[in-house]
Amino acid sequence: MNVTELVMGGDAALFMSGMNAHLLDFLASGYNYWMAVVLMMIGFYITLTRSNLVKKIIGLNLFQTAMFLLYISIGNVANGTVPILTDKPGALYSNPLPHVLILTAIVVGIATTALGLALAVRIHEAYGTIEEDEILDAEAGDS
Amino acid sequence: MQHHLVLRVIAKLLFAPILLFAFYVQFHGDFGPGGGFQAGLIFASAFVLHGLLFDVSSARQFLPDRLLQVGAAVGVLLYAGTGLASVLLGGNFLDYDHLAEAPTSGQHLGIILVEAGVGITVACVVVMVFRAFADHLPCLREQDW
Amino acid sequence: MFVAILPAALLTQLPILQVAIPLLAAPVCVLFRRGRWAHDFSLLVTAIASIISVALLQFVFNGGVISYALGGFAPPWGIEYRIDSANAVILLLVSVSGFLALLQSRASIETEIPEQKHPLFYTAFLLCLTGLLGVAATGDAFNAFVFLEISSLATYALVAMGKSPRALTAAFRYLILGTIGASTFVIGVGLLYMATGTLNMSDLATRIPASPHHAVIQAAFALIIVGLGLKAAIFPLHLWLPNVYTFAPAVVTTFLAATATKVALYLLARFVFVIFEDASFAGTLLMPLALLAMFLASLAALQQGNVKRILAYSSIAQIGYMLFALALASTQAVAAAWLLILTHALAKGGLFMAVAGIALQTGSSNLDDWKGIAKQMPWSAAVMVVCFLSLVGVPLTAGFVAKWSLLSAIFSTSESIILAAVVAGVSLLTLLYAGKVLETVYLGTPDEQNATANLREAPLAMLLVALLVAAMNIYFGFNGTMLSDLSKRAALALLSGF
Amino acid sequence: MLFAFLIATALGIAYLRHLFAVVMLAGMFSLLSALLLLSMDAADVAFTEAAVGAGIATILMLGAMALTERQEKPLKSSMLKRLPALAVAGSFGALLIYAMFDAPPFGDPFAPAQVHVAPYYIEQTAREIDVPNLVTAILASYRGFDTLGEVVVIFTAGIGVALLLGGFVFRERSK
Amino acid sequence: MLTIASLLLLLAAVPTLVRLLRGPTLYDRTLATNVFGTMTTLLIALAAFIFERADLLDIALLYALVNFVGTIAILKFFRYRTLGKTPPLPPGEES
Repeated sequence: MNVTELVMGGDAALFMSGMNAHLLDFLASGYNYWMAVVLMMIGFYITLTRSNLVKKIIGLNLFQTAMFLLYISIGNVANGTVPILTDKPGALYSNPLPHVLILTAIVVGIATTALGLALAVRIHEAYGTIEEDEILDAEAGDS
Repeated sequence: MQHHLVLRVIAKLLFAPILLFAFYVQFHGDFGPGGGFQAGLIFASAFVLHGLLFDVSSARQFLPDRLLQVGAAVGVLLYAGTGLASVLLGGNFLDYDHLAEAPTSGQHLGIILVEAGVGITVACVVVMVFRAFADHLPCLREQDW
Repeated sequence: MFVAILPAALLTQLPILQVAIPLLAAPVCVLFRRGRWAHDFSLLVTAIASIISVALLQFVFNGGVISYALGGFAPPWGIEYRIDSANAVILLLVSVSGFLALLQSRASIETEIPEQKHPLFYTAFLLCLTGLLGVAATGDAFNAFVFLEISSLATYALVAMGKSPRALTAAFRYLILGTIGASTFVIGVGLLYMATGTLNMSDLATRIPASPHHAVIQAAFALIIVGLGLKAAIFPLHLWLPNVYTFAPAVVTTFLAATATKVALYLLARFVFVIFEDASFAGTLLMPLALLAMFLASLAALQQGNVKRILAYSSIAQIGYMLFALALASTQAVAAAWLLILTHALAKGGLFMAVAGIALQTGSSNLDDWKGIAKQMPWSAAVMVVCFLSLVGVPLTAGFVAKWSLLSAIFSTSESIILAAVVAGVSLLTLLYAGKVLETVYLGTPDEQNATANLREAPLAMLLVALLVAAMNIYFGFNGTMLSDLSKRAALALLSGF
Repeated sequence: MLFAFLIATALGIAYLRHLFAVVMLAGMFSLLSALLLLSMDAADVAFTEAAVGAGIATILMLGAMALTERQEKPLKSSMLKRLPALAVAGSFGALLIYAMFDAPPFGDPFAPAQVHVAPYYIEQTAREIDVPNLVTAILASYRGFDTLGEVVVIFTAGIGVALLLGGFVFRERSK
Repeated sequence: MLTIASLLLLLAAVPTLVRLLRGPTLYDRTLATNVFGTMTTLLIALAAFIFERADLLDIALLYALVNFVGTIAILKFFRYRTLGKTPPLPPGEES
């Protein structure tokens, strides 16, 4: 059944039962987008300013996690349920497509993290430090 | 970790149930949350736990590094090979409808195959990466601690 | 000609085979234990990919756009591969560059990479190729992100294989900036999805005008331009590029310089012209950046003492040219942009090949160590001369065809003498730094302590490929109609929409 | 409330210099965000985010820390030097917030994202794929090629780490 | 009932978070992480009942597992400063 039909068709009982907002639904209410953006900014700021390479990667992780929250917020349907088909007739499912995209994005994120950390380890081996300022100093001395 | 008897016993006891849980997530992915990727992670976490409590070198005896590398490649090959198989059977790439007589059973077969590919690759790569990091002796000195 | 030989059933599968063959080959490459086998195998794979791309190009020219539904699901629901003239040219560029770079570089790889790592190195190379081909072929915005990340991750690892420890820091910085770029791009795609409910590029193009959420689309536009701009090293987002080109292994530099930024630029063009169809806004935004890039990067190139670094800054300036042409946004100008992409790949690829040969023999890419090297390595030096001439845009080289079409595009679009003068002025700057390098190579007297006397010419295989590329630079200078035909069709495909 | 937790954790990550604590905070950030994802009906994503963020990423970061440093050194650059970064992050956020004012309301079942492509999956999966979990159906079948790309990404990361850290290729380098 | 339980759990998470942020010792933080993980597991189990989706219990199980492995990794690192081969303990520190 189409989402549109469901609500337009006046399945009022279901709609009202949904209005008994569950706690977790309440927690994820309208200001999601804003909060995701704030988190994104914090992550971005950490990545740009911190000199420690591991901290940069953690900042990048925050940035990406906030991005995941944004995507999932896009796909959320009020009073919807987990997009696994049930026998319950007329169940309203959240949009599964952003979930799929974010699964892929999470994998890309962890792959980047692993590679970045491996690079940080090698940099520590070569320079004896993972502070960007000190590495830049060492490089300036080199050339 | 010679002296943490409790931990070592628990780890040994948990090893098989974790693998079982991984298989459950792998094959129950069609019905509940989970799938190849998550199952691969759980598989890997069993080996990571083992590597944490026993030395990585002992784990190498039954799971050599070369095998992990080959496993990671085999997973990708399994996935892409499923795609290629559907091309050879007359469909488009990754069109599982052509893998069996009925389209839906073809889809089932295709999904199981590709999820298996995902699981194998993820498990192998995660264990591989864990070992790459865990292999080196620490270079932290006591005073940095 | 290829199209005729191939069986019809195979022909319909060509778009996916273009990407799937290197993708399948990469894990197979891990299984090799000997580096030489891995090399020969990847060479074979890139050769097959090149043949497929030629066949695709012919097919597109004869039959128009190919749409391939992956998984057999019709486009807005499944992922679509969509090949038109614009990206068929890019596919050809990527696979042929991969083939030539690999063909040229066995000797340099053997000195730069430890023997045990060769199979993995070639695997990463094939993965990088797969990613770039995937980005060029796809018609789905999110799929483009996934393949962009495949190529980027492989690139980070490949760059870090350079001998100097600074390769590691270059790769790390590239990783941070590249990931920010990719995430920004993906946020933009997410916003587009929010406003239109689709991820398919042609579907996006039809649904964006009807969407009521203008601010969301504007923000998405800005984010996508910034994200792809980072990947394409558009000024001022180019900070990662000089160190990456300088410290990466030679083969990686050759390949990246010829392809990676161009693929990002292609995707940018696709988003601007096909999806947003709002080229005037992009033009006013990107035009000053392009002009700044052309000037400042050329000036920066003049001040460098390392040949690879000179070429890196020169690449940033040349990306400025391409962006400038795209920003003009007329059919003729976009055709000029495609010509610039192709000829720059030829010229810069040839230059980096020659540099790789000389650096292999001298063990250094500092200009000071190259004084008078032309006496010992006349052929490599000759390749550099030809490619530099093509880069500057001297008549009778491929570069001239591109620069000329850019100038005529400027005149026909805006009739602005100033813009034309700027473009000509930047070409003069190019001539200056090219002259600086060539003067040292030909007329410099070697320092006492640097015994260049017993240097020999680069290995024959390296030299032959470099000479071939140089010859292509000259051939297309005499016979420019083929290239301009290609790029005209590409521009028409982009501007007419899907 | 969860968002308040998340932001507190993120700020903690920004200001603590003890990397060990930062890694633990990052793990917790992941758990919290997984909880939030779950509350937005994204069961599969929460599942993965927990396993990846709180599990694998934490362990990898500990492994990397064992080979590098424990303590972040105080920032040398003055606040003034960090202003451009703040400006970049700020304008980035401003752009997004500007977009969000025009966004479809949160949870709106008539938002474009909900009415165009997605209903097809919800309606057709039972017939075409016959798998109850819609996420699995899209992941493995409708957008199976993305997932192939995802597997290749993981494979690439494995190859990259093996290239960088030697892995099994040569192991005498451990010092 | 379930709602009240989850509210209480969230309230209980606040002091844990404070401990994690303030420290002062590493052991406090490790313990706080562990306790937080346990509470998350419970919260998800509750969510499974609130949503009436028993599938979600799988996630709770996974959280428990991840929390266990993660805590062991943290503790091992805490004690030996490595995740791999266990170096001999400094003299006088044998447990």
